[in-house]
Amino acid sequence: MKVRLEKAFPMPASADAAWALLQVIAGVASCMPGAKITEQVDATHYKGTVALKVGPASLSFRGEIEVKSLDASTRTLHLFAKGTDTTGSSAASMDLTARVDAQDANSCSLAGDSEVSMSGKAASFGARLMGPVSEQVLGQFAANFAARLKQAPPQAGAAAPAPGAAAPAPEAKPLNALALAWAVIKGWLRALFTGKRA
Amino acid sequence: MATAKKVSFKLNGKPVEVTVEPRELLIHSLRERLAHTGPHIGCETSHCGACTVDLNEMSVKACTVLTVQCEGAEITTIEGLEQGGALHALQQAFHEEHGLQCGYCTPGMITRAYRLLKENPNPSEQDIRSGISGNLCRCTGYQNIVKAVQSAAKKLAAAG
Amino acid sequence: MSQTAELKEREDKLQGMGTSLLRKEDAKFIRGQGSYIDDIKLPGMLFGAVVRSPYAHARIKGIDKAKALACPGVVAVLTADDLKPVNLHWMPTLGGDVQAVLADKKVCFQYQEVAMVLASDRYAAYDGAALVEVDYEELPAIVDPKKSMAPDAPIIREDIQDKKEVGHGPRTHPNHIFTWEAGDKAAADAAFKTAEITVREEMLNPRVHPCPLETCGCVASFDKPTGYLTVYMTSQAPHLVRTVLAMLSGIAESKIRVIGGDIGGGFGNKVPVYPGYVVAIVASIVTGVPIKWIESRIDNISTTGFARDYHGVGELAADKDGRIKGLRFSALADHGAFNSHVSATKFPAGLFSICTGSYAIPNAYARVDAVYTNKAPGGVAYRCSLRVTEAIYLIERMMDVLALKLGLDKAEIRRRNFVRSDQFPYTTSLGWTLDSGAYHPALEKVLKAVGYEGLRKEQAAKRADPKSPTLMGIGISTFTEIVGAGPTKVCDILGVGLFDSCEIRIHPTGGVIARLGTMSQGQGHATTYAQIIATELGLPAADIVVEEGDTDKSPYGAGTWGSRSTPVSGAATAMAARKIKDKAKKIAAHLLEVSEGDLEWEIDRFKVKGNPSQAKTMKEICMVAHTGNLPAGMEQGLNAVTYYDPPNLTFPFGAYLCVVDVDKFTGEVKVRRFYALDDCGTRINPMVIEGQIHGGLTEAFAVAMGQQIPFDENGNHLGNSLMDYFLPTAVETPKWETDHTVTLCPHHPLGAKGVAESPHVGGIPCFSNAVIDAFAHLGVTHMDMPHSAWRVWQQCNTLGVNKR
Amino acid sequence: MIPAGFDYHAPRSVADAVKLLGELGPEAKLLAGGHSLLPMMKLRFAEPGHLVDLGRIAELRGISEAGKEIRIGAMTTEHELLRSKLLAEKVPLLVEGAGWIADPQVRYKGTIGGDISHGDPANDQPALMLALEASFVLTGPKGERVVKADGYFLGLYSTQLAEDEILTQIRIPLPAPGSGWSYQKLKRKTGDFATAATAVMLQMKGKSVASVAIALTNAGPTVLKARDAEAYLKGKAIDDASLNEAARLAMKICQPTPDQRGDAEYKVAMCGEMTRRALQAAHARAKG
Repeated sequence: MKVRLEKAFPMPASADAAWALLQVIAGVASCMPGAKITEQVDATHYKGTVALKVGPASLSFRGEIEVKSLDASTRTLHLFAKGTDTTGSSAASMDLTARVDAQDANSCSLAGDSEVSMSGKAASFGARLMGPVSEQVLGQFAANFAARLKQAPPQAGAAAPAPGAAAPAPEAKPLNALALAWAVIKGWLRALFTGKRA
Repeated sequence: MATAKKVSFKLNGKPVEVTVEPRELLIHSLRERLAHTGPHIGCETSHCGACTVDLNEMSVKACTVLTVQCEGAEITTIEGLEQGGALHALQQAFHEEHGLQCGYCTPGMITRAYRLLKENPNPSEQDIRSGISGNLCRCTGYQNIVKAVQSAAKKLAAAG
Repeated sequence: MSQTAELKEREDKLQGMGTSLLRKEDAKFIRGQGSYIDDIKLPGMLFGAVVRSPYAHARIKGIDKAKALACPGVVAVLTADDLKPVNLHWMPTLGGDVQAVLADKKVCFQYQEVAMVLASDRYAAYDGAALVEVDYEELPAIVDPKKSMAPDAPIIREDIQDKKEVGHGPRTHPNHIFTWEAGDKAAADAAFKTAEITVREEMLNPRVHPCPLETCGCVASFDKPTGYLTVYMTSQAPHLVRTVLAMLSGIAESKIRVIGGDIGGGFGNKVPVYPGYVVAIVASIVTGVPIKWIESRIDNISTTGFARDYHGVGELAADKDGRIKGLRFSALADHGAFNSHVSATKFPAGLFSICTGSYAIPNAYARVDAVYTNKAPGGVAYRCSLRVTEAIYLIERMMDVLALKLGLDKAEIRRRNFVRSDQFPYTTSLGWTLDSGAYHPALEKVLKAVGYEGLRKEQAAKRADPKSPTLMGIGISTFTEIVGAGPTKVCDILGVGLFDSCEIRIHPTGGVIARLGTMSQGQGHATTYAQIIATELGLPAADIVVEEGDTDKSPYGAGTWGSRSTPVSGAATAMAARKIKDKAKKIAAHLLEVSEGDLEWEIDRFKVKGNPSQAKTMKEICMVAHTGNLPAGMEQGLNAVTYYDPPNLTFPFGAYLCVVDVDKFTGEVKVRRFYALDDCGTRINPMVIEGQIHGGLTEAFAVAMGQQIPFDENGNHLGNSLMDYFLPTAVETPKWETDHTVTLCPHHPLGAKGVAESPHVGGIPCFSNAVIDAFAHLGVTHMDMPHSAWRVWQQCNTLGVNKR
Repeated sequence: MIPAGFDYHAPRSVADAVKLLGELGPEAKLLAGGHSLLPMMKLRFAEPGHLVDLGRIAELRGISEAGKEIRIGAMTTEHELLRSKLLAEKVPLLVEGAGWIADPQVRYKGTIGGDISHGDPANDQPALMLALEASFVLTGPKGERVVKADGYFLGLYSTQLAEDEILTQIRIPLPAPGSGWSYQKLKRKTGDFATAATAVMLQMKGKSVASVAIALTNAGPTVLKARDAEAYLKGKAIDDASLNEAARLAMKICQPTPDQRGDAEYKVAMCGEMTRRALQAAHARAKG
């Protein structure tokens, strides 16, 4: 069960600031609702968990993240994540390309193109919810990313943290912060609704 | 292991008591602890109705009720419909109208029809068909089941 | 009391053949006292829960049992490695292939069995199963059979990668199972070249599932001291299972006992030997305690024997009057990841060659290519008579396609091509000998009953009125079935012939026990077999007990599927009874001091011809048979066993007509009327037959109108629970009108044929023809099933008939 | 088939229930009829640590008339709605709507409050509540607050109900006498979720529409109110033209999720068709 989402989100910071944050994988992960990096294996491989809550239902995945490419010239991050859920009955993978497009001194746009693929029980049962849930996850990611940029805009060109040291990022609350975030991202969704459904 | 609870209720007129985890489903308590294997399991998504029992004068799917919810309840299963050696009119009618083949849906079907006739002693064919729409049957195509419920309704009306 | 009244009373007392005797089986079922497999509890019994793959195609890198073993109540976790020492991680299938019992380094379909957790109770087993951690490496999956044979297609079955054959002829690709052909291709091609009219249509029989209300399961109990293995199992063929278990376990077949118990519906889903059974058996052997394994509904729909998934192509060649000259039918069959459905060795494509149906077609050619995909194994199931549903669907739909092309009435095209009553026995161009039939009178009787002309007039009026909110469709299906496998010279499974058996024992006071090799799943065998014996031996059916399903008690037989019980075991019952009757006649002659030739049989006694007061009832003879007062050299007792090898299969037929009203704006199809005439030769219990027709038509309705097992491109199931898999309730199910004619089977001792699969086989094309007929005036030649509201609306939308 | 373990609580009063929710925090889930939550738990999609069963709280049951509104306890079952004489007389839309939900067994246990607060766009009660312009009494640690149904439903599995609150009562203003009503639901079979469904309440003044409420089930992430269609119909007669336009306007706001019931194109078309049929049926029942 594949869901393809292409979306651009306006960001209240310069392209360089956004790009700097985008390179801190642990930081990026912490913007993903319920996601946490548990270990950095090497420069491009991480281990982590994602706790996904949709109403009463919850799915927690553990797996690996591989940074396929970090292209400063186009400010593009390409990463691939995959894992199985703790009951072993569902599995998921996400292929995400995120690009920062400059606009002016203090605003830019974060363009996300992601393909989420689900297998097992979650695909058999959750198929009809995957579209809306994926949109909300991506929407909340953008909201957290924007909030992070506003708090402490990282200096342009800051080096990525040394491997092995998982950056102490505040752990994002599980997705069930949905109710709260919903009001925030609803606007985005309406305005930018260009999601394509598989 | 969440704390086990003592639960007592009436099963086909007899008081019973079981000690169960809160997560234990009524269908499993009936079949595994109380040797009432009349109600059956046919799915795990609350659709098929093979597990239907009568709980406090309601037709319920015993696979979607927790035993801990049944404290003090009055439960009737297919095993409780024959009284004093005499079959219930529905049991007799299902036999006479060939309202069963493999028998797997029959306990739930008869127990549901029992409550349906209590609430509507003179149902139309459409009342019966929607009344048993929570009970799936794969063998009979329902036509003889409907005839059986109609026949039982007449028997019960005649018996007054 | 007049002579005939007295005879009638004696006959009524027997409740023999032809009476609608109320069923013996009902007494326990209406009290909730059936004994189904999940009702069985043995001391010390453990529960098995299966760990299944979320992926449709993946390598297994490792299995971590630690967390599961630490779970309270869990006793053991079995994986393929645990089965290797007893060489049971692979097993033979009924289709001549091998199948993984627990996935060995690789999973080939979603929900495939990877491990079994054994625990003290059902809850702990389920908890344990959720804690087994399996490390997978996903591989690309093949879901569309059309891609299986692509040169770069991923190889599904690496275990047989270089095997040139899997039991059914040469393979041309690692994902190829077999190619089967029948008929004369050259003659058929020639007919098409010279024909005035040819039609061609691609038709899909989507993957569906029998979905009996009881799922599959077993209780396996190995007794270490004696080495005896007893398995209570949801099996429609206990003896065949016993033979397969002996083959794969090495335990002497005499020490294996398979007990079918009461079965909650089968419809072919409970014929194969499933991995769950074998793992439970191995677990019982390893642990020495009974093991219960019961699958969930999602497991049942996702992993056990599905049906169809046949991508068919139908071609007919005819002259301009609609007389068919040639037929070419082919199909691409998706068998899933293992070739495991039941199939007679000589018939890998089952009885698909019956696809000439009820029609005299001079030149025919049929071909089936079977391939592997990353989906669960199966294909032959669901009241199908071994691919007969797929064959009859093609011919009955193609008749409508041809009629439309010629502008001929859909009843008339059938009249012109029927095998005429005077042509029987008629040998079809694909090699079957239809031994009996009366197609024209059956069709005429149905057309008259429904007022066919009036219906066509009403349809014409509706088609002329653009304001009509509905489209009216009339569907006809005049099918011929082929059931009752069957003659050992052509029918065997894993080498075992498909004869069947009946053993009858009579007690001194006239009570009878009969044991048979078939296995009822609700078809009323205990009642109908008793009625045969009652009529044959003049003993009341009430005193006749019938037992099936316990391989320690019943003589060898191939079980119940393919509507074979009455054709094969019903015949065996009659023959066994007649052996007893012959002996009884000798005893009567001895008692009445006459020669056998002077005696004649009348309902329940032997009478001396011309001297009716001189008679001996069968009941009296039963007692004498247990005394010394017997003819010289005769031993005591009245027992017989017959193993019956039928000379041919049987050919029941029918004429069905269905009227539907299609809501243009929602696509919903309302069945206004369904009239079903069936001919299955002698009717043993009319009530039971009508019940089977109702059940079969309801399945046909469900298949045609809503059932399918869809997959996404990763091989994920998208409809494997009762949330999406369409099982109609009493509200959706139409009302059925049934009718019959009787055309005796010439070779069956009772003149009887099988019947229970006819309504499913004949019903599906009837519904499809009705729905598609509703659009015939708009140039629509075919619409694939299922005819769900959504898909029918799409047709309405494309044609623009639902513009406001 | 087997839920994960949890602790079970069966408070006897709303106050106790609210206190329990506060103590147990986000790991606790409310158990109403159980026919949405238990199936999820049996498939291990939901594994709450605590269940707070509201089934023993008498004050949460009952259907009564109070002033100019009908008050329904949140734990009133769909079956009780179906058999209520008061509702049949005063709020027949709710009786018709309840009859379309699931099957008889589910209706004996399933509750109006559970259906409203579960948050699945396929639940039927939300559309009925919007059409009836109902409001909900939410009881939490800080006491009761009354929230309009319109605006209560935020998103997928997301409503105004806070984690420490309980929906205790539904309040429905008495529909104006002579108003028309209908709930039209298209589904594959008895017991299925709606492919599309529309609830309508309609008041006529002579030949033209005085006021109309139109709400759509399973047409987006939450229940949807067809405001443009409502506005358009005001003052209009109900005829083919107005029905076509109303249906078109309703379809414009639909964003259904594709599934085995249909793709987006079919579902949107069915939202239109159900809206048309609900307006027609309501109009036939309305007394201008």
